[in-house]
Amino acid sequence: MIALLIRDLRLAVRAGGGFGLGLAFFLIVVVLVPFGVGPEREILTRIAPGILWVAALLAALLSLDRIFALDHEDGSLALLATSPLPLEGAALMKALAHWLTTGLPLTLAAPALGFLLHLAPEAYGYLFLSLALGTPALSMIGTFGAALTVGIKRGGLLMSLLVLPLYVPTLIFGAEAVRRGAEGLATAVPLTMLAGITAGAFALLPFASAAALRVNLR
Amino acid sequence: MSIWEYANPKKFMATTTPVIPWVSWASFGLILVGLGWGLFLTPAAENFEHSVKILFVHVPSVLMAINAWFMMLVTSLIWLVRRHHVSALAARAAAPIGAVMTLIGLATGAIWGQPTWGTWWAWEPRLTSFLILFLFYLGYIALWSAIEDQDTAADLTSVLCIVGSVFAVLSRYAAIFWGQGLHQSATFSADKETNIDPSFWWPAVLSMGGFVLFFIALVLIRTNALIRLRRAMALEARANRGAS
Amino acid sequence: MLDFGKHTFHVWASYGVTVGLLLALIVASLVQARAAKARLDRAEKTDG
Amino acid sequence: MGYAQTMTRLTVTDLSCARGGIPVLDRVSFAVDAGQALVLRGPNGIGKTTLLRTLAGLQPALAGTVDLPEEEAAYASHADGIKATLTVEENLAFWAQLYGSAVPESVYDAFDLTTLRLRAAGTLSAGQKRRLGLARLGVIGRKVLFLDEPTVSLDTRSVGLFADYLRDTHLAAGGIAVIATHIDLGLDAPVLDLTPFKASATMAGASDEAFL
Repeated sequence: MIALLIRDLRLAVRAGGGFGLGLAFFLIVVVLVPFGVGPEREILTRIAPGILWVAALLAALLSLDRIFALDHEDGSLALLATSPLPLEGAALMKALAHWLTTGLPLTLAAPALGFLLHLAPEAYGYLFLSLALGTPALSMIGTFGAALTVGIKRGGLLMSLLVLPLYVPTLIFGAEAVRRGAEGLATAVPLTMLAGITAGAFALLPFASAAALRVNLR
Repeated sequence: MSIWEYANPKKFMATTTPVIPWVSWASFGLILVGLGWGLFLTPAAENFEHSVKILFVHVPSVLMAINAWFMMLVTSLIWLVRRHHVSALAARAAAPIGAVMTLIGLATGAIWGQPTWGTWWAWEPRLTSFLILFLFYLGYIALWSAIEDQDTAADLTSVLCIVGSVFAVLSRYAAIFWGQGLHQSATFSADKETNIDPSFWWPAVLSMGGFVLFFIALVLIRTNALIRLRRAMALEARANRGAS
Repeated sequence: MLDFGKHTFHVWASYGVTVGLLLALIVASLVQARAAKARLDRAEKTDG
Repeated sequence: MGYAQTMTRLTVTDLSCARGGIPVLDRVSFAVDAGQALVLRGPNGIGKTTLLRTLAGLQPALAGTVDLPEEEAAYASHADGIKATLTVEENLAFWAQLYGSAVPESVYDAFDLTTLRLRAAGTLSAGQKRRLGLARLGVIGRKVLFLDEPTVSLDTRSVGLFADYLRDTHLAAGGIAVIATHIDLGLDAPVLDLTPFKASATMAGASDEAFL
């Protein structure tokens, strides 16, 4: 299992931009928002949690379709299927690799970008915590979407249509946790729900992804 | 003769084709009577006046939107377990109907709420969760048409339907939780017949029955169409194979 | 036109939308059904 | 690198398989003993690749059974799963680690990769990439190999190298190989022509069969 994770991380780094790509996209989206919404401090402060979360979500989505597509094209997906590593494990490792190259950098960088949007001081801790809890779910759900559409030519757009509705609960609880944190309200409920969804995703989706991969390999 | 007998497409088509006209006319009649009664014979409710009549279309469509997805879930499971083509095609046939029902529910819900909210759309928890359900329907329908091989499409859409159902329920709670953020509590939630007094009961039940029969009739029509399409493709493929 | 008091427009609008969408769905389904039947007849004819 | 000398044996009885939902092969039967190879022949499109994928477990068979030692199958096709940005060594190390074994030094000589060891796989020629793909088989230590046109884009010297590896290392140690190829590998292996097993156009089992 770990062998696949290490190989994917090495590939991401070697391919250049592995870590930076998602991060750069995240930065661009966050920088674009004030141009669209205007520089007023009150507006930005109020929408900062939502913007940071939506930007994180889109950045995760951006780098998803490469997860299985590359392996499918060069045949290593079929070879993986006949290896002792079960496809469920492969899907899990792919999700973890995606999180390490996209979700984790986002979580670390988000507070720094909070300043650009005048994020309320109390919210930084909650922003980091909610992203840390939520981005793994984005990667796992995304891996499921990628597994579903691996065989489809130009399946990237379709995958976004399939994955974005599945992101809604994570987005709602994630952004809500930060917004309530910013206003000093209790954040226990959204954070626990967020963690619950992530745990549920990692319990259910590797099996669904493996089933989808097996169908696509047929 | 177990019910799995109907899994054979030709047998399914043979038995359902004569039934379709009856179900169609019955649903047309029920809807006509139900909505007619609701529109013209019921008094104005105390504080909603006549806008309560919108409920006669809003409630059935909303219920059918949920039941259609549930039916798709059941048929997807039947396909994955028993590999019966008819159930996979029935799921594909039901999806557009469910999507339209969700659309109707959204439209009528927005119109129903407009006088109270003062705007045509409010991110009220119930309407929001139906908007999310509509996105699930779109994804499901799009996945079916994106895959050439019919059996692969059936398998993948079934997996999507199962995972989608789990997330649809999650979205429902997320929307309710998120809706409370709106400082205006849901003044009314247009909940089912429970808060409708007896004089409205009959038209509501009739139109509900009409919508259910409508759904059944249209699913049968669309499933048979898909079966014929699949049979035509199979014959064409065999002809090509024979020729090559 | 029957008057439903303050909400006349709303009631008729919601019924209009409902009937309109249902009709669109029925027409689309019937068109698809007829096309499928035609294609099947052609396939069965050539199949001989 | 010898395998345990348990009696590995591959028996295939009445195997029917389909491609894209349409049956291509009907009731294929054969057996291969330890230390033996079998060459599959037949016109293009007869179903050699489909048969090999079914034997390797990549797709379910329509009917029939495949008996082979548990967890001993390995598959290699034209697409040899090489990552361009990884070096030859890293590619092999990954597959070895995945299969829980180590990269034997002998594999570099057997496939003439010693000089290319630290080169990124992307910079290799087609023939060198092919040799790296085949070297993977030497690394994963699987006894039953299903090979689909393994010698494509290999020059005669490399074909000889591969044939030697198969004969002297894999088969000699009790391994089994089923190879779809048109090139004579110099192995004194029986040849199975798949033409007689071609599925008839109206054979049952097509995924659309329920609709016909």
